[in-house]
Amino acid sequence: MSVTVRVQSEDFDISKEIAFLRRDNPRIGAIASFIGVVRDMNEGDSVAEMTLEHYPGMTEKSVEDIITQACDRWQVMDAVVIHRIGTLKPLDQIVLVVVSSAHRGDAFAACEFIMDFLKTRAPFWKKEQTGKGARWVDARAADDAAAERWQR
Amino acid sequence: MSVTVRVQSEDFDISKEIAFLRRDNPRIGAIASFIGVVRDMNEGDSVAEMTLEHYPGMTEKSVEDIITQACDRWQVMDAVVIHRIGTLKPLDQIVLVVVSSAHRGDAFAACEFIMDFLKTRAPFWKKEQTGKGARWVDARAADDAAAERWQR
Amino acid sequence: MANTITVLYFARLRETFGMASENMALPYDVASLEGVRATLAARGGVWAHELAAGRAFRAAVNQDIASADTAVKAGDEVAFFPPVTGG
Amino acid sequence: MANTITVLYFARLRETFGMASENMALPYDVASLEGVRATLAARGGVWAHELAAGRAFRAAVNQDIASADTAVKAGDEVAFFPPVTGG
Repeated sequence: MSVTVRVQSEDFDISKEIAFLRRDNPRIGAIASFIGVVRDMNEGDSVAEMTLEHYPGMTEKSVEDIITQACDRWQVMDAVVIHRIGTLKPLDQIVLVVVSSAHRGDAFAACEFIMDFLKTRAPFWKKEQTGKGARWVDARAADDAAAERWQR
Repeated sequence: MSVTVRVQSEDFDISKEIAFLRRDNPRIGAIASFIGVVRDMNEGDSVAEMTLEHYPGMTEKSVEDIITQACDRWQVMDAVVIHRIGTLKPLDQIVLVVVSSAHRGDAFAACEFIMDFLKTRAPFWKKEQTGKGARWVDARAADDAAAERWQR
Repeated sequence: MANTITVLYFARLRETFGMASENMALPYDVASLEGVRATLAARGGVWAHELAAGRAFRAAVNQDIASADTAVKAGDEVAFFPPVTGG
Repeated sequence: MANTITVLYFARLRETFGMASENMALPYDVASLEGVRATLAARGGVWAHELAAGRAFRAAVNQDIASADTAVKAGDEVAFFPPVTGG
């Protein structure tokens, strides 16, 4: 089992990350992944660019905690989480989550769980440059709801 | 909205398929994907290789039907399904499903739904070469259960 | 051809029957998938065994998953196959 | 340093307070996150406003999400920040 957490300003390539995670392990049958992308609109306003701030140290720790929780709940072979920081523009990739497992149900559930908890627990903050000026993005109630449904 | 369904013996590259699906569309915020991989063990026996047979014509039609159902239930921007046929070995990629959406909940749900229905509705059959000889893979009750939970 | 249907077999059924497809004359009293199944099963042997009413096979008419009461008419493409195992 | 804690501010709070971090003397009667919050809020102005008990801020002690009753001792790293919005 391998867990990789990276916070970086550089872009990433999902094919390379999946190849690294698979490392010719023939027990992997399923790989679920998620990419978050910067959209050109948010809350009805056009977004020119955004800056991602984070809490160094706590970020890596909190994401590793999230992955550990996922591994306690599902059969996870490997997990990769990459989150970008700094200035990003529409169409840029923000976040990548990849989970491998023997079976697809575990891979899908763990991947979505990690994303939902990353959205509500990992210390990242977005500041958008919009047509109306700069603004910090507000936390979304929908994200809290998405994380909470795993408690049921 | 674009829907791509391909049945092919060639391998695929997830990065290329995602780039094609995104086509610089700045409304996409979320891309969920799944890769199925040949394992070296099944039902306790080592698998040397497998052959995938399909029903040409019906395959494409049934996968398009599955995607249409997903689009009726969730906000799907684009979907790509690639399923390989012919002879595959452990570590080979078998199937790729990629779904893009504005938001991650829709992308995850539609991607998993498509995979679950593809496993139970799309006319593909696997024949494995194992240490005990060749055998047709039996349909799994777990796959039927996975598809049925979407009816609830 | 006017009075025939195409019948396709896949995977284990293709191997067991020793054929991938055939053109079959549609008996005058057969108008449903169940009628086609019964006609084939009446051949006896592996046909009777694999297409027994309680067996776990699947069927399609004109490339749509079909059930026993699905209508079948001359010119249709009917397929019999095991439960699918792709993905 | 023996009697101080490091306090970090992020995102909107960092901008509003005009500082990213400070070394704060830990008052002798403060042993919890709530005590740290109250000490900072007692500065008045934006501090009182942003760290009012009912406001939607979050806090961490030694890089773990913390609640009002989480213990704080000299040498700890305490952070205040808005609800997270990454991913």
